[in-house]
Amino acid sequence: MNAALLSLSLPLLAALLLVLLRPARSGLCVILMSAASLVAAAFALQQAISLGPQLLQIGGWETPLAIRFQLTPLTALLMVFTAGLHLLVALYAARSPHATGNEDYWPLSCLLHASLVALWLSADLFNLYVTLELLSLCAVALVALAGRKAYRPAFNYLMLSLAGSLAYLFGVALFYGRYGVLDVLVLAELTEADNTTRLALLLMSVGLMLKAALWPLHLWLPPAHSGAPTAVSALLSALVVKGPIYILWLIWSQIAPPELGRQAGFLFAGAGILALISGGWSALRAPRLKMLVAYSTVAQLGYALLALGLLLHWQEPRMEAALWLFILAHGLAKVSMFLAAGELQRVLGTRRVRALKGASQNMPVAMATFAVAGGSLIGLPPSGGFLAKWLLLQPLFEQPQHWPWAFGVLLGTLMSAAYVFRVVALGFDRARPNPLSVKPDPVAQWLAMLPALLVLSLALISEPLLLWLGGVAR
Amino acid sequence: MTEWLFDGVLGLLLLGLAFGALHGRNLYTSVLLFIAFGLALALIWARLGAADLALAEAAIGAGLTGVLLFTALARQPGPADLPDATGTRLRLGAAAVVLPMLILLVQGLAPLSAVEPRMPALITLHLDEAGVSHPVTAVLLNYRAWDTLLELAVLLLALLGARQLGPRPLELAEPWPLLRAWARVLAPLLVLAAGYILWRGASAPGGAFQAGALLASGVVLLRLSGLVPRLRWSFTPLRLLVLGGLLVFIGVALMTAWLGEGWLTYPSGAAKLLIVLIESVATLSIAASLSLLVVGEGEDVSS
Amino acid sequence: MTELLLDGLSWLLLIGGLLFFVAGSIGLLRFPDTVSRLHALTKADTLGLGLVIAGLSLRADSLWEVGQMVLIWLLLLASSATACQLLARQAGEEPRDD
Amino acid sequence: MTSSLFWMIIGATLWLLGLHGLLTLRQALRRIIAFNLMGSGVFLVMIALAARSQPSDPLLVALVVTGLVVAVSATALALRLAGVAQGQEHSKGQQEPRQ
Repeated sequence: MNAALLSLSLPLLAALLLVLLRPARSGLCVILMSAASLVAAAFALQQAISLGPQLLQIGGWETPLAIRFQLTPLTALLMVFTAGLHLLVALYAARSPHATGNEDYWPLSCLLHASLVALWLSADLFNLYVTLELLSLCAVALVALAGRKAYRPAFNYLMLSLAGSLAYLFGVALFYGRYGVLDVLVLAELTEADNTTRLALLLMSVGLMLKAALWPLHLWLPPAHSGAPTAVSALLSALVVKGPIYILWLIWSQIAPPELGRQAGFLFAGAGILALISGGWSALRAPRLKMLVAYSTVAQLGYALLALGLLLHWQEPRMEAALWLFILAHGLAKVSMFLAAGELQRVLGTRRVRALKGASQNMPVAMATFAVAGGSLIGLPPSGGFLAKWLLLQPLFEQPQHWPWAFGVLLGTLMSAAYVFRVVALGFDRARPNPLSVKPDPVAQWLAMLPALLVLSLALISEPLLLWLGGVAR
Repeated sequence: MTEWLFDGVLGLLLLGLAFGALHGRNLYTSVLLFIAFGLALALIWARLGAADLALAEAAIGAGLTGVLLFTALARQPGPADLPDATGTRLRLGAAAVVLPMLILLVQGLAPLSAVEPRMPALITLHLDEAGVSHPVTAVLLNYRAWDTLLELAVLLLALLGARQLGPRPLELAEPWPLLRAWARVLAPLLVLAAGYILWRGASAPGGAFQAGALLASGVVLLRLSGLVPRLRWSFTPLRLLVLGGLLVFIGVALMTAWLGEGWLTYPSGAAKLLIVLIESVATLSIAASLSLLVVGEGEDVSS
Repeated sequence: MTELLLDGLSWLLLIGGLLFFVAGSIGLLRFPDTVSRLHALTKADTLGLGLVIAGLSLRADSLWEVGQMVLIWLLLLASSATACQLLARQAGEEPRDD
Repeated sequence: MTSSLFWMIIGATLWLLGLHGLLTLRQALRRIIAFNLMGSGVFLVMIALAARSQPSDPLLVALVVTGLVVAVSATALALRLAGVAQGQEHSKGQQEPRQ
């Protein structure tokens, strides 16, 4: 547990010290900090696996009174994921200052890291609300780093996110009023399928879906994510939207009575398929590169929603592994994709997709990054995305009455293939390339490539990973 | 019967003020009615036996939000008098969506009034180990101290976020003798009141947030009457003041985890001392953050 | 007898104070410009609160309570006078604010 | 109907009033007010729940104090954002923004 606490307090303390002391080389400090936090998180993961799930009563009070931290292999894995992605983005951001907006990026990204770790660890419904608010204010401040053009999207993002939080809080109030406790694990044993519980779950789900930009509540996401500075877009798409999804999973798989889960799971899965299709369609038609990548996030979150829905609908534990693998693979691939898109956009001096014509001749690494990350999003082997999709499809193929879902997944895959190839085909066109506005920076492009390579390497360790995830999810 | 009359009138007044604040003729009316709404709400908190909240609402909710809204109103670039331009059809459509939800909500809420809560007994049971005798303060700073720590971080984030939005120069009129004289009288009184509320928080309604809001109002008053110089973010002691609460809080958490019994587990006997320490520093931090949010002028972020 | 008289008088004062508050609030919302709004506001503040406090003083148990209430009233009087002057000055400098 | 249920219903109505405002209103300032009304609605439900026991459930009161500070922080940020976003749209086309 101490390793987990260290992994939590390092970014928090680092953020405060960065604000207070304003060191000249903030980037280096953040890289070192997130590396240390990564090591601590890995240590916590190792502990969680060897010793099993652990609980910490904050303040040492007895159970319903204290807020509890729970360290399970899953939360530890998410902590490793958070620290790792923060490290990767920080490496890129330290190399290319244009991707951050201004110096305040560093403390804000550390606070984002800390609030996510606090969210993963927390097992208390109200504490989760506070971490959610922390997360969204942090995200809004980060979007606002982009300057004037981002103010309007940032404002809309903030308002919707706050409305979502209040819907969630209403649900928390109902739970407390009905059962008299806030602790997730205690609630799990108490809940019954009555009117109040149903209403509370409905309000919380709507709020969380709004915050996670799950279809049909996703409209705020593309402008906010594409308007932010590049490093911020990467963090937002890869990490921030995963927080509410985790809570959604927590309340439905732990607190909700199974019969309610069965009903809601069907709706979630349906929304997931529609997200795949509508997000893919919008990405296909997006005129700007970063907008395309942002819409692809909407589509990809559809897979997570589908996995969650089928998990609840059939009580199928294999879906759990698929869900988390999707989250991991999407996070890594999306970081790469956004960083590559930002690099392309800066060097070409325009945000249009059409300007990418022949870009591979000048920036082969960035285009290759885009292609590799896109491959994982489509689910081409060998990649993390392929593994996740394989896990998702396996139970679907087993019984003929599940084939309609498989057809939906297929349709979504075709859509994502279409929008990825739309960019890749333009980029690898042999035509005369558009002139560059600044000199490309190969190191930054390689740094953008790094997460994509990690997604590929997920495939190399596929067998132990799958076995292990199957165990983690239980 | 009288009680029902009072409750009914207060409830309807609240809803009326809320409706007026949303759909008032112009923004000025809306803001004004919203402040009145906040005060009515403070009255309701007192009626429902939540005196801590009544204090907090009057100081933070109605007071500070009101000031912030008026500041925003004064900076409104366009004509503020135009009513909101939304079609009647949209409004009716949204109402048709929202009204059935009311039935749902009431259905969900109705069984709750009969449920017997069990947390209060538990809180009273451990109160003598908590270091303070006022249960709300005990929850805020001992049982659920982690929430309060994160909440301070939320306040800090609002400040950091506002900083990204560029400078906002404060155009002060020529300082005026009467205002200055009155500010000189009022500011010490506010400091006194804040100190009292902070100290009282250990045994009765009051505490760090209410005291911080009062202190902040004093700073705002002094700043507006030109008695305090510009609050500069680049001035390190000011940043230390803003961050102090969080730093001390995290310091305590780390120390208790490393040397003591666990994350935020106060050693027995030292609870009162630690709570007072955290609360005093947090009050200063809250006051500094809130004053910066209200009268902070921002600077170019690069400075 | 004195009890009853005091009670009646205190009700009268309280109702009078509330009337001033209502009138002041309506004025604040309905009056067209800053100066007349201020007029309404200060009336409500000074007289309304003064009457309410006088009414409550008649029901107070001890002189200590009366002293506290009078202190509140004085504090409010001074700040509302200052604030009002400030607002009036501001309004006077601008041609018309709305 | 008990007094606590009455206030819960008022709170729920307030929340919905705010939601309706957020859905239909366009002016930034009014939307921020609508968000605050939603917040107050939830807080009212929570305090009505707290008033079921005598004296009020201190846990819920503490939660609402926390929630209130969070709401005010968010409001402050939202107001600043609304101000700059509007100011920028207002000056668009007339002059080049400063800086």
